[in-house]
Amino acid sequence: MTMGVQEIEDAGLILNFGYNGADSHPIVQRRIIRARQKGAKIICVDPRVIESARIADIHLQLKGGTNLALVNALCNVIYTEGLMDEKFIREKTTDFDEFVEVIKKYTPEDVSPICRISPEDIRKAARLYATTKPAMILYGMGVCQFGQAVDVVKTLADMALMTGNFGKPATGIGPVRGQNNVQGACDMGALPNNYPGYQSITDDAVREKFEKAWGVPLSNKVGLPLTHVPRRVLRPEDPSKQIHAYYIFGEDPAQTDPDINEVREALEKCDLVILQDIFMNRAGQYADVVLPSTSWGEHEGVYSCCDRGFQRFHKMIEPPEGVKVDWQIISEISTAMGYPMHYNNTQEIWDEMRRLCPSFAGATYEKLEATGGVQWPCRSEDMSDKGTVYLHKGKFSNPDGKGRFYATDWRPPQELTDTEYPLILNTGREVGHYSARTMTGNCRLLRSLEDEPGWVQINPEDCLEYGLEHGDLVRLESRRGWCLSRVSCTDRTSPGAVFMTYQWWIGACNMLTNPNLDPVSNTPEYKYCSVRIECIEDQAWAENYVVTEYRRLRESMGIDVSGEEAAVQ
Amino acid sequence: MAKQLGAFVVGDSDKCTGCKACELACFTVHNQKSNGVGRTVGTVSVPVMPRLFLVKGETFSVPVQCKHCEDAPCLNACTKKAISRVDNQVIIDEKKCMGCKDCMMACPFGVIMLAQVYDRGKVLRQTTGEAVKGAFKCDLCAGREAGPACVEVCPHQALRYVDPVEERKEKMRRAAETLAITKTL
Amino acid sequence: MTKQVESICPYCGAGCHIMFSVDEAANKIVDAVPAKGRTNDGTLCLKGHYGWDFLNDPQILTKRLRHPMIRKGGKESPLEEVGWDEAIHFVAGRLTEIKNTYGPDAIMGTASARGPGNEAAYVMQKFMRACVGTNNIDHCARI
Amino acid sequence: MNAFVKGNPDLCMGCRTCMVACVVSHTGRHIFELDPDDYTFNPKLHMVKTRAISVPVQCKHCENPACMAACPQKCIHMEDGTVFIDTENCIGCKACMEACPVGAIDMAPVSGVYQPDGKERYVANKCDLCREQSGGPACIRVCPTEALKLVSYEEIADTAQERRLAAAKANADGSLGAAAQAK
Repeated sequence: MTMGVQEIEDAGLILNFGYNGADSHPIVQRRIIRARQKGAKIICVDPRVIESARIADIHLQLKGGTNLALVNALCNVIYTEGLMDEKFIREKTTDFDEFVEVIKKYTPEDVSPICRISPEDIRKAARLYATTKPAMILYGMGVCQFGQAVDVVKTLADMALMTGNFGKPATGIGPVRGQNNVQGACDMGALPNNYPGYQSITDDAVREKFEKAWGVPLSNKVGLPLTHVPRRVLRPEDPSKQIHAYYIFGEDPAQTDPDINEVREALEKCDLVILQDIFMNRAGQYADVVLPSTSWGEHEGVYSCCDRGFQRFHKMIEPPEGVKVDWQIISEISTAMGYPMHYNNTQEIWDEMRRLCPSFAGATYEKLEATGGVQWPCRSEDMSDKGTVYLHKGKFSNPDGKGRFYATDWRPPQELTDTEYPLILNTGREVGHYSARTMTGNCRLLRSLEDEPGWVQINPEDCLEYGLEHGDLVRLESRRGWCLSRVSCTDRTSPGAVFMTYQWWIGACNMLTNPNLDPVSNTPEYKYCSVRIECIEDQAWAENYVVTEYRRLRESMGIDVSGEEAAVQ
Repeated sequence: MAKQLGAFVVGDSDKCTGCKACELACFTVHNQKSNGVGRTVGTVSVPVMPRLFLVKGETFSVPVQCKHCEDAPCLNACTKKAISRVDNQVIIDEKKCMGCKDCMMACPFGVIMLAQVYDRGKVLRQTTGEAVKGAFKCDLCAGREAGPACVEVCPHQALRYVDPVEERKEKMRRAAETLAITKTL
Repeated sequence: MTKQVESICPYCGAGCHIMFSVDEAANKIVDAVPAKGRTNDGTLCLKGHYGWDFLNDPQILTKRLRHPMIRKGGKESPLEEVGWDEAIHFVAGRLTEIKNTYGPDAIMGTASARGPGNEAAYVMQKFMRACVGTNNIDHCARI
Repeated sequence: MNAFVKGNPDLCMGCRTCMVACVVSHTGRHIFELDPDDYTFNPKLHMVKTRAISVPVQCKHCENPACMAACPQKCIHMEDGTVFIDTENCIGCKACMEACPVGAIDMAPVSGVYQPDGKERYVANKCDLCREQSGGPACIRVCPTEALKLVSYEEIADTAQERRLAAAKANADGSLGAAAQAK
């Protein structure tokens, strides 16, 4: 995020594009609600009526899979109606003309049938965004989990560039990063193309710095994104590029990757699968070796929260017998493989990393402790450097210090609906549970609030057509697999579009999702695939299946289910 | 989803005129097969015993009948286990009843009565000759296609078949909409 | 006696500060109340308030892993508990064997975007790059 | 007069932290002391989500409560500004549930207590303003957006008075025409 979470409530306008704060980050949604209370305008773009849409001035309820067409049209209106910040464009940006060539073609009238939004609403939204200052854009997986994700992110940034909404308080564009340390994992270089601090592995000078620091030559070949692993195990185009070992540390690809059937097949076939985690999870059933590590609360370190905030977290309880801290396990394996790695504590690791990353260098443990946390970049260790609340002040990080415009044509998602699979499936988060659910699934209260098989949101018109009642169990199928779910009859989703959350084992929507990837980010198209619904005549059988199958899966995870009574009649 | 709570019939004293059509319908429907009670005159061969009871006060009149309680005192009290739950509705198996009257005493609504049991117009006799008596109450016309006869026959629609879970959802939705109006405070 | 520790919620990216009370003798967390963090400003959501049973391994959904385990008889055989030395050397041996047979790029590693934290992610990517010799390191920001 | 908790759909985001807080508060024990096996999840307020609204709905603690009148067991009482159900004598007859126009009462199981036919005992369940807990209604305390508010009759009456004043002033300004506003 270019801005800080605390800035959200000071925005004059929030463009809430493909982001559902209420379910992903209730405390960030709090800021959006406070902004609204303080008079901010809100434009919400989402195929469903999410919480932000409910309180928005304008809700563009677009058809799924048409993001770029809409953003191009919004840019078109800002350009044709001359609502731009000409001075900012002249002084602070490049490639504006090439950008205009593309968006010229996307008039609201052309785009309206694609997005199913009236031209007037597109014009109204564009004008509101362009003329209300300061304006910020918040986006989430509704943008990223598409085949054309990176293009939409760049074109959204174009909107901010056109209107000078950068480098000032409460402006900019922000992907609200999902998990507690997903920003941190990127910061630390757990990416196939970047060292820590977003330093590219193909930059010779940078690579030499790391080679000198780590004392070994380093490869400059961009590595594999994890979404390519199933293909590289099962059907490598080039046998020499086949993956034979998969070291899964703190993840559950067998639950949260798309097309789980393919993932499970790959895990079965892969020669060596290592799982290092705190809980047995679905991938663990395919692991050749399992390494138990300490849980949150049993070790310390630094997390990066969604707006680049480094924050210290602390050890509070001793871990159970036989469990080791993650970095200790990895160091021991490394040493046993001939590359000695030894640290006494996390501060040593953190300081080693800081010396290699100029933009993080100033974030000492002392400073994090004293201030409660700093948003990077924070370059000087001096206490006066309290980090950076918002980015791009004065200039952009490109070599010429300018923001670069970028535009391209919209293309539809890969797997369109047809007569055989007539419904669009959109997937997302459950507010009361978290990701693979190995933590919240073990919390009795959160489990009582919501449990298997989870819900599938279906519009009342579709419910009527399929003869479904609220609460019925139903079977959903795609080209890749099937699962059961419980019908939530709601007009918050449009006719022809259904929505599921991905936390569930029985209602495992990732049995259905399409692994089609964005060519640049390699993120799968979770938000759009085509499915069909099959009503279940024998609801008693279905209710029984949910209970017994859930018990069987828990038993396969080593849970003693003997005490549980017989299935529901 | 499986039905969670028992349904029941409730009267609206504003609409009820005390005409007792409901009582007659209830008696007729429960004695058609067993005692040949038809719709025309002359087929009433047994005493009229309805399972809902019209009550008239100075300022009100409304029938009262079983609520099919979720923690039913009659079911809990019946040592013979003649009262059980069928699809969440509390049903008395009149063949098992010994006539001990515990359920009558337990029911706070007073809607369980004891009466002679008739078959094909004649009272059933015990081995020693006394009449067989059994407890009986509203069974929501279990198995009757059109549902409770009293609700169907009431000329003023004063009786309503209540599915408490569904009705509650509707009432909560309306209450939520009210909160959108009163949010200014 | 309980100790007060201000730490960060393990769930979403909002990075809420929480004030924990820790009973050190019983080795248990006994209270969790919102703290005045930059992003949460004294508030929490339902996970921050009530998502704590997992710490005591109640085994409702999955079990806490407590011992290294290896499927000695291949993919179909059950996981058997082993000591740490055996597990470390089994992993190191098999990875080295695969690295020598198929090259470092035949090995894929993930870091975690969750509990382990930045330091563990740094060590994991350093392990994949400096020790294994490949840039095949990723994590679930991707998905 | 009775007070009650009122939700504001403009502030609510439907996260249901209030519902979980309600359950924990009524166990009388802290989340960390809570034995996961000996309580039932019976929140006394429930989230309602329509297309345009998300807000929890709970008891309004009416001044002439239909539930209190309908209860054959006289379990429902009105005491120190609260309408509450003493479920000890409750038989789950649902008269109160049917009588309540707001839908604020549902039936909840009592954990570990069974009827002769094996079914768990069900009793009436509704908001009691956390009368036995300190610190007032738990739902209000945990709501991250302060969408829930304890409203007293006095506050409503004061607001009514302010509105009357404003209305009278507007009336006066209106009748004098533009001249009045110019002053």
